This record gives sequence, structure tokens and C-alpha cells, in this order.
Amino acid sequence: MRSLLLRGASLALCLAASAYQAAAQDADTIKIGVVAAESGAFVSAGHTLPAGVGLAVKEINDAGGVKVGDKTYKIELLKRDDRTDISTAIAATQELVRDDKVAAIFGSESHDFTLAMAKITQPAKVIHFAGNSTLAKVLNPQSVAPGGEDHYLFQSEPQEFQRSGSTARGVLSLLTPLVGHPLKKSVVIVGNDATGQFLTSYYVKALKAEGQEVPEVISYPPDTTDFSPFLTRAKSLNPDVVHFWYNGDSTLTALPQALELGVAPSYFLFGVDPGIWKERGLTADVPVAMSCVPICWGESSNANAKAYFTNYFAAGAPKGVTSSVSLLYYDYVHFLAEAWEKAGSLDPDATVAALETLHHKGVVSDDLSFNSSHQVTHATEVCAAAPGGAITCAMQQPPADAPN
Amino acid sequence: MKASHTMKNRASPFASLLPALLVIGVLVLVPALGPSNRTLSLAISAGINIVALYGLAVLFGQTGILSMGHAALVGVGAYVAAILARDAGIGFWVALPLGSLLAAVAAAIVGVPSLRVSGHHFVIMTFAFGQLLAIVLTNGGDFTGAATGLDLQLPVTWFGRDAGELVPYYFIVVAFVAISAIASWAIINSSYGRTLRAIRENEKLAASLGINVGRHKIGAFVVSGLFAGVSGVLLAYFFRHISPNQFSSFPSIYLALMVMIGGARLLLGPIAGGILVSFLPEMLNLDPVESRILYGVCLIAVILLLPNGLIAGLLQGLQAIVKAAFGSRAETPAAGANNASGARR
Amino acid sequence: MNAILEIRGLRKQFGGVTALSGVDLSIDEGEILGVVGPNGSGKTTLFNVVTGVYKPTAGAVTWHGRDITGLVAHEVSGAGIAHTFQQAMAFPGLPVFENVQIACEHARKSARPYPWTTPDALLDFVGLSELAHERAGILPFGSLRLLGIALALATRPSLILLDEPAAGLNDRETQTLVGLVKQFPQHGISVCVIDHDMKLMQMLCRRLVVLDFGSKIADGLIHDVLNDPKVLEVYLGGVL
Amino acid sequence: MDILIQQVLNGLSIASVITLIAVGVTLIFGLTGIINFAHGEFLMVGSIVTWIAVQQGIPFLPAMLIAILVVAVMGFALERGLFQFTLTRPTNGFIVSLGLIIVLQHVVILFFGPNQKSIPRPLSGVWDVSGVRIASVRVMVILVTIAVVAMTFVMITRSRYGRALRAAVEDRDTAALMGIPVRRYITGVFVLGSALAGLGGALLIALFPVTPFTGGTMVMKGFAVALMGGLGNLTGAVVAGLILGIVEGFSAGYGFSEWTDAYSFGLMILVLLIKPNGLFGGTSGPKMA
Repeated sequence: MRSLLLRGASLALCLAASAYQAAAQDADTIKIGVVAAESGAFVSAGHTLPAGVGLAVKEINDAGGVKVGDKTYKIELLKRDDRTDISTAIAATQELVRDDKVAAIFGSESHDFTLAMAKITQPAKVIHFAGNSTLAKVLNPQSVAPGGEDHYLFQSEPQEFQRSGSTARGVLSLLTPLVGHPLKKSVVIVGNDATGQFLTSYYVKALKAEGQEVPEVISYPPDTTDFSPFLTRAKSLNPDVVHFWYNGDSTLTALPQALELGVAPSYFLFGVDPGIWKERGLTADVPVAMSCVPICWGESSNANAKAYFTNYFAAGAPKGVTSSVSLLYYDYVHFLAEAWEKAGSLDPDATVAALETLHHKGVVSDDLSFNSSHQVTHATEVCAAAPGGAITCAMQQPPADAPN
Repeated sequence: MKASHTMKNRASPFASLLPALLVIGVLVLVPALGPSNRTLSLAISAGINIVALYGLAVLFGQTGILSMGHAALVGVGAYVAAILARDAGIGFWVALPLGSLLAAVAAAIVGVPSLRVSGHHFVIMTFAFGQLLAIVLTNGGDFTGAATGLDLQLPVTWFGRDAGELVPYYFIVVAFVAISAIASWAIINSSYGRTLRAIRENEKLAASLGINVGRHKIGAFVVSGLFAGVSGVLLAYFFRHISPNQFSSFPSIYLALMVMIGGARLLLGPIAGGILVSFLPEMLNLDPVESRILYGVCLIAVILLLPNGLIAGLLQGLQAIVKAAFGSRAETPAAGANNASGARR
Repeated sequence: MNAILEIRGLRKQFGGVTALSGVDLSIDEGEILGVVGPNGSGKTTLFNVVTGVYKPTAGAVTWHGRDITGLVAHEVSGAGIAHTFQQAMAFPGLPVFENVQIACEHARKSARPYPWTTPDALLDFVGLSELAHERAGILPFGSLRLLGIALALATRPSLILLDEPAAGLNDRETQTLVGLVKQFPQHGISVCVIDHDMKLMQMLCRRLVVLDFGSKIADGLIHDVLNDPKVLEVYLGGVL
Repeated sequence: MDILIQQVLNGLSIASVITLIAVGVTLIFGLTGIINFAHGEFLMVGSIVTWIAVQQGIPFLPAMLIAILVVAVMGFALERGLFQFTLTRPTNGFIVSLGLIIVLQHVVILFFGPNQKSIPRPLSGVWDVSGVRIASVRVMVILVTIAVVAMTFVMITRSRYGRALRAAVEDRDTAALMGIPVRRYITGVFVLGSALAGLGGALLIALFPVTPFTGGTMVMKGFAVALMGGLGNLTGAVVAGLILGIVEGFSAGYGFSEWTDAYSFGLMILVLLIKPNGLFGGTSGPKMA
């Protein structure tokens, strides 16, 4: 049973050989990299990044490539698996930035990996797109200004007050007619991790701005499976709406338990796609609202969403709760290509200037643009499933400015 | 098979230091061989782990106490470095001793229960300590940066010159690996080391010979904390962003895995374990999921083929491995196989 | 002869069971005292209380006039009272030389000159020099017993307690052991042998204490004690 | 008032899932001396097998039996193939189980994808007793757990096989001398523990959706309960499971919810400090050093 291969492998390792990296330099290709969890615990969120970016790169190359100045370049995509391990994410970023000399990096799916990666990409003037809402903690007009420490960093998710504002408005406007009476009291149930803490601080403000009374935010340990005690606690506050944030898997674990316990007359599931709702044949005897990051693949009022997701799933990506996260990266590959064409050069500073001024027609919205903190602004899609049936979706425009 | 000795017969103790210095000499040459930045970055991460592993080797290898909370001690070092940098502007070189000391204090606190609770019950208790620390950091509000964690802006300088880049930082880490190896060699060959081994081998007899077992156990934890604290500061200044889940249960379990697979009782064990677990995945570049499967299989293969760990396996020499029939393995009375002998087939 | 170790009214209870019910005992300097009694007589409990393994329920233990009642194991050793174990313990994974080296490194500072201060001297004394580099775990039983003696001596005691030292030894090994123990008093080490092997006691001890059901039933010269009717009754059929 | 009763019921339901895992762990860990950290992944495989069977249209009960069988056979193969070589050095068994965690998780991802899997609830009825909601599926889980634990308890303590087993744990050599086929018993208990994991997996996916990584987090609580109760001690596992379930239920329900896990880990440290060998005292398990 003992194969020599294994014994040879284990002995070879002991000599601690260092791997040589021969980077084939090719004249007319631009290299871009994507770092994401393709294995390990975050694979369910991570696999969507290479899938989304890969699709965009294929489309650009099939359409002949990117015309920059007088030359046309093909894009070469380098995929790196961070194995849900920060050391590997950092090593992959060093490799892409220093060995492969990529022009841009997309990733990663977890906020602390991204922040560590930014410490490598920014000094090296590598344009870095990431869909973590918590980037807002480091992005501000000063830090993204030329010479600032995050001049080349872009957050491909809307500013949290905008997303929360439009989501809160969308949820309440869709649920009220279905519930039949005005909704006055909301309870938020959220996973106690970085994203959960960050999002709820804005979402609660947004709910209050919509006139909701929010007696409590119940946060649970991220790997919880049995939600019944948290849900019973929520029930004791007899809310009109229970809002589940933010991890789709946890939310879909909690919902059946909430329905059993009869916690509230209506629910909102952040990060759950109607596609999953239908695929799993989920039903509820009360109205349930859903919103997707950034738009839904199962049911959408957005015209180009259907075409995108058909291609996306056709390319082999599994249908999952997080499939729509791919759009936080797909649109911005095209956006970047357009910026290169407008800037007429691959120079990082010229490209950033173009990115800061362009209004790109993407799948998520016809008018994608970055604000003065390098954060994108676009509407959010909220859907609602009436008891036992029809799902209606609507795009919600973000509020103009942050609630106090 | 003749038993291999961890200690050469009456040869001077330096004999056991030589191979470690040789390996560290090779590690110093690595940057000159023109490795890719990816390899260099992984080597730095491995080096940072190895420093912590030397602490765990003192605790588990010498004193026989396994801890599943060692990464939490590394976390204490890392957070001390980040908080000192943020609130007091204290830089890398001053943060090192402070981080190390505070991690040692935390280690002593984790060690106190070891006087009452032992074996697996204690392992699960250290696991619980690791989880508790992660929860405290997550709910620590602005002071600990809550779940988002802390950034670390201060540069690393070496006599005024920036040492934060990959190659200079690699040398700093290798220097600390060397210091750790020499320090733990000194411990192993000192009367302190012998006292720890006495406790590992037979606590009751050790006490009857005048050894204050309780005090020395806490001492072993403090020493392991010192190493872990240094590793934490090195980590914080390399990752530049730290968050609670980098120091909770699975990182601790992985540290235990590394020290065991390398060989916890041998000077080269931590280096071998750290390098193997970090670079084994690099050797398997198939599809990500398939390479993880092969990685798991390799871990199992290595520990089943080399039951005393990598280094002891190498020490026994290649022929021994080929010759030993797979089925009826001759009981190798090498260091460590002292518990109840398993039932024969 | 002045007593160096005095035990007054020593009681030890485990829940309802009384293992020792008020034992008085003293060991004089330079003496080899024997303590005998059938199994369950409280010998081992007495041994464990003096060596700091158990805390006594009542009574006092004084050592050179100092009250050492309730000291823990390593403090007792530090005070100068060493002991061997019934099941001949060693540090199995470590070489024999290192076993003794560890004990030497924890020897107490004693003003008096001491004959065995290095591992080599001790190994020569007990005759284990050529096994110095073997792992202690693979030593035959007899050698383990001798190693136990070497470890106890290494701590530079002035009193050594031997718990069934000859158990499991053949006659030749027992003779060797007796030869070693007889030399202890000349080096200022008093001895207390705890066993139920009367033959061994006759070879070693001048004075004998007999325990039965946790109390002392005889204490005197070995010749007188062996003819004491109470002792005979306890050892009815015992080989004299 | 109904909220309080509801929280007690919730605590019972959490307790039953944790106890089922803990019984498997305490059997294997306590009575065979094999440190199998991959017990959580055995559970996950049980869930996935149930999910596959239900996808093929097989009703829940037969699907559960298939899951028990498959995981039991897997346990047998892994014990024969891997764990038997680590009996003399249990810490190597720990490393083998770490390797197994990665292998089992990623084999499932390879064939069935990383996403969450769920099955329609086998029993969907929910009784409403004056405001207190009792889900029939949770009652089923509690009842099955009680039945299984009782059956295992009888087998371990009353039967000849059980007594011989506990002797084997105390001292393998002496047990072997007394003619107890120690080797076969260790395999037997490992397979029994695996079967329990298969059953636990089936019940788990009946309650909650499962991902390839659900096993990992569940098993740590199982280890905690097994050790709190006393290794190899079934009563201990049940009582400690109940305590942890109730504490978790009430801390989540009434305490500071974000500190829920802190309460259960804090409780465990406390119990072990007071009773170093667990509440009911068990074997000290395989030697670690």
C-alpha cells in the first residue's frame, strides 16, 4: 500500500527546496490577478470571484482585447487560491505584484485578507478592487487622494449608508402591503463578525431613519447552527419584522427555525437570492423579503442580470447563495478595461484618474461610478415573496446622504 | 533496531546544535538563490510559525504538556504590538520584548489550571482559552478593533534603514529562528531542560527528587509564552493587519500539528514541521480542491511512515524505512514510546 | 542515640477507613530501622505521609526538631529525607546517566562532606556504570531497583526510606542490595526499611517496629520483637 | 412565561444534538484510546449521505439507515486502514485525524460542491401549546437521542461485551491476558461510534442545512461535553450535554448574546477546574506525551 511516490514526496520536502518561478513575459498582454478562497472554509464565497473575473476577461479577449493608445492587449488572468489562510493570501499577492507584475488585483472575499493585501498592492501602485464593505473603515477622501496610502484601492460595494438606506426602504415598502398593517418595530439578528458588526451599525440607523423602532440587535457567534434561543429572544420583543444579516448560509439555517417558532409576521433575509428560495422549494406562511449582493440571479427586475447569470452558470460555477457576489467583480473588470482605453495608457495614476471620473454601463447598473472615497454607488435590488408564492423584485435608489 | 538516542553518548552537547546551525545557514542563503517573492513570503510566514513552535516544543516536547491554545499566545504578542504602535507609537524593536513578556504572563495564566487538570482534559481547556481570547478580542470594541481587527502602520527599521521589505524582513525572521533554536538548544541541554524532561517522564518520581513540579510547569508555560509573544510581534509587522480569527482554535491546532509532525523533542523538529506544513501545499499544484485532498493524504502518510516525526525518521536513515515491514512494525523504543505498549497483532 | 525523625500520634483517615490510628515512631541517627506489618497494616500509608504524598489527619512529624508535618513531596526531599518507590520508578525515556544527573542537580545543599556527588560516582557505587547510556526504560527489574537507590542517594539525604526494596529480586540481587544499604550509616545516612519480608529485616535491621491495622504493636531490638507473643500471633505461621 | 418554557425546550433540543455527538466522542476517545478529531466530518458525511438518498427520492427513515451504514463502514475502513497503526502513540492518531478532516471536507466539495445542502423536514408539524411552539422534528431528535443513548448505555454497562470493553481501557495488556480480544473490541467501539456519527448526521440535516464545514464546529462542543462528563462515561456525556445545552440556550436567550460561546467555554473551564477528570470521572484517555 505504501507507494514510493508518497515516501519520495515526504523526503523531498525535508530538503526545503525553494520553488523557482519563471514568469513568461509576453509583449502584448496585460496581466491581472484574482486572489480568493478556492479551498478551505470560505470556498462557498470565494469561488465566485475567479468565476466572475474569468467570465469578464474571456468576454474582453473574445471581443478582441483592450485598445490602449495604439496597441491592443489581451488580458491574461492569474488565479490564486488563498486556501482560506492569510499567509497564503499574502504570499499570492506578493507573487502577483512582484513576480508576475500584474496591473490589477481582484480579491479577496474576506475583509482582513483584503486589508493585509492592500499593504502590498498600494505601495506597488497595483490597482486593487475588493467587494468588502468594511473597506469603508480605511477609505476616505484623504487616504484615496494621490499620494494617499490607498490611492489605488477601490471598493466595489456601495457605501454602507447607501446600501443600508436603499435596502431598509425597499424591505419596508415591499413588506408593508403584503403584511397588511404598518410595520413599526424591527429586530435585527446578525452574525458577530467584522462584516456583521459593520453592516448593522449602518442598517439600524437606516431603519430608524425610516421611522422603525429597533429595540435590540441580537448578534450570534458566526458558526451557530441552532438559532432557536436567539429567535425566541427576538419573539419576546414581538417585532413586526425580523431582519437577518448577512451570511446567506446562516440566514437560510435560521429561517426554518424562525417559521417554526412563529417569531414575527414578516422577515427580511439579507444575502439570500430568490434563485435559492425557488431551487430549495422554500415556502413561508408569512411574507419574506430578500436582497442580494448586489442583484439577484433567481428573479430580477434588472434586464441584463438574466443574460449575465446565464453565462455565469454556463461557465460552470455552481448555483449558490453567494453566486451574485461575482458581480462585485465582473463589472469592474470591464470598468477597468474602459478606464485603460480612456486613459490611453497602463500607467496606474492615469488609470486611477480615469476610474475616478468614468461612468460605466455595467450589469448591476447603467451608471456605475466611484465617489470621492473610491466607493461605488448604485441601487440595491430587494425582492419579496408573498406567503406561498409570487416573488416580486424592485430596484431601490440609495438615499442622498447618510442619516445622522 | 538499535534505539536512536536523542542525546549522543557522552559526545559534547554541541554535537546536537551543529545540524540546526547547518540548516539555519542554508536558510540564510535562500534569498541569494533568487527565490520567487511567493516563496520568500511563505518562508517568512513559516519562520514566524517556527519561532512559536520552539515555544510549543519546550512545553510539549520537553515537559510533555500539549496546548491547543498556543496561537492565542501568539495573538497576545500580535495585539500588544498593534496596540502599542497605535496608542503609544512604540515601534517594532521595543514591542518585541513587551509583546513577549505579556504573552508569557498570559501563558502563565493558561498554565495554572495545568496543576490540577492534565492530559486531554487540559488540552480541551487550552482550546477553550483560545476561543475565549478570540471572543474577547471580537467583542473588545475600539480598543481591540473588534472583529475588524487592527492595522499596523509603523515601519520596521534596522539602523535607520527600512527593513520591512521581503528580503530584509526575511533575514530578521531567520535571525529570530536562529535565536529560538539556540535558546531552546540551551534549554534542552541545561539542568532546567533535564528537570522538564523529568516531569514529562514521571511527575511523581520528579517530585520525590526535590523538583517543584508545579512551579516548573508554570515556568515551561512562561517560556513557551516568551517564544509565542516574539512570534506574534513578528507576525503583526508582517501581516500589517491582524484580526481575532487568525488566533483562534484552528491556528492553534495547526501549530500542534506542525510541532508533532516535525518531532517535538528534537532541535530540528520545529523547523522541519514548520517548513513541511507551509510548503507541502506548494508542491501540489493541481486544482485547488484536489490539492487539498492530496495535502491531507500526505499529512497522514508522513506521520504513519515516520511515527516519531520527520526528523527522527530521517535520523533512523532511509534504509530503516524501506526495510521495516509495513505489517509487523518492530516496536522502536525511540524516545517517546514509553506508554503502555499496544496489543500485538 | 538522639532521634532525628520523630512521629507523634500520627492518624490518617480515608473517608470512613482509618489507615493509621495514632502511631508513635522515632528513627535514631545512623540506625537502620525496620518497619514491618502484614498488608493493610498502614505501612505504605505511613510511608506516604512521611514522604509528603498524603497530608496526615492528625499527629506531628518532626525532623531534627523541626516540625515538617504536611510538607509536600519536593519539600520533604529538600529537607533531606529521600525515598525509593515500591514499583521501582525511573525516567524511562531518558538514558540512565541523565536519570542520575537530574537527581544530582536537585541535591540539597548540605554542609557535611558527601561521598557521591557526581552521576558517575553514584553509578559506580550501585554498579550500573556500563548501562549508563541505555534508556532507563529497557533496564531489567533488578537494575531498576539499583537505579532507584542511586536516584535517592543523589539528593544527598541524611535519611532514606526504602519501600519493599527487595521485592522481585533474586537472592544474588538481594545480597548486593543489602551490601549497599549496610554502607549508608557510615556515610551519615540513616535508613528506614518498610517491608513484610522478615528474612530481609534480619539481614539489615537492629531495631524493628511492627504495625498491625494502623497501630504500633511492637518496637524494640529485632531479637526481642521476634519472640513477642503479640507479634507471633499477627504473623501466625509466618516464617521466623 | 411561555418564553421561558420555550427557552428550556430550545436548550433541550441543543443538548440532544450535542449529546449525540458527545456520546460518539466519549466512546471512541474514552474507550478505544483513539483521538479522532475528524468525528465532526464523520457526522457531516452522515448528513451528506442522507441528503443524496433523499435527492434520489428515498424517504428520510431509510435514508437515515443508509447514512448509519455508510459511516459505520467508513469508520471500519479508516480504523483498519489508519487508526490501528496509531494505537501505541495516540498523538499520531490526532495528526491522522487532522489529515482526515481536510480530506473528507474536500472530497465532499469535489463531488457535491461547497454550497449548503438541506432536505425537506421529515416531520413538518409544529404544535402550539399556549404560545409555546414545539416542532415535531425537534421532538423526534430528542426522542431518538434518548433511545440511542439508553441503548448504548445498556450495551456498555450491562452486557458482557461492555464490561470487557471497560476493562480493556483500564489496561490493554491485562485485558488481553484475560482473553479479551482487545483488538476486535477497539474496532467494534470505533465502528459503533462512527454509526452514531452517521445517525447524528442524519438528524442534523433533518434540523438544519449542512455545509462541508459544519462538522468542524459541532465536534468541538462534542469534545467539550465528553470531557466535562468524564471520558468514556455515558451518564457524564448526557448530563454535561444537558448542562451545556441549557446554558447555551439561556445565555443566548437572556445573557449577552454575542458572548454565548464565552459562557459555554467558561463553564467548561470551571467544571474541569473543580472536577479535573470530569463530572462523573472517566478514564484519563490515551496517554498524550
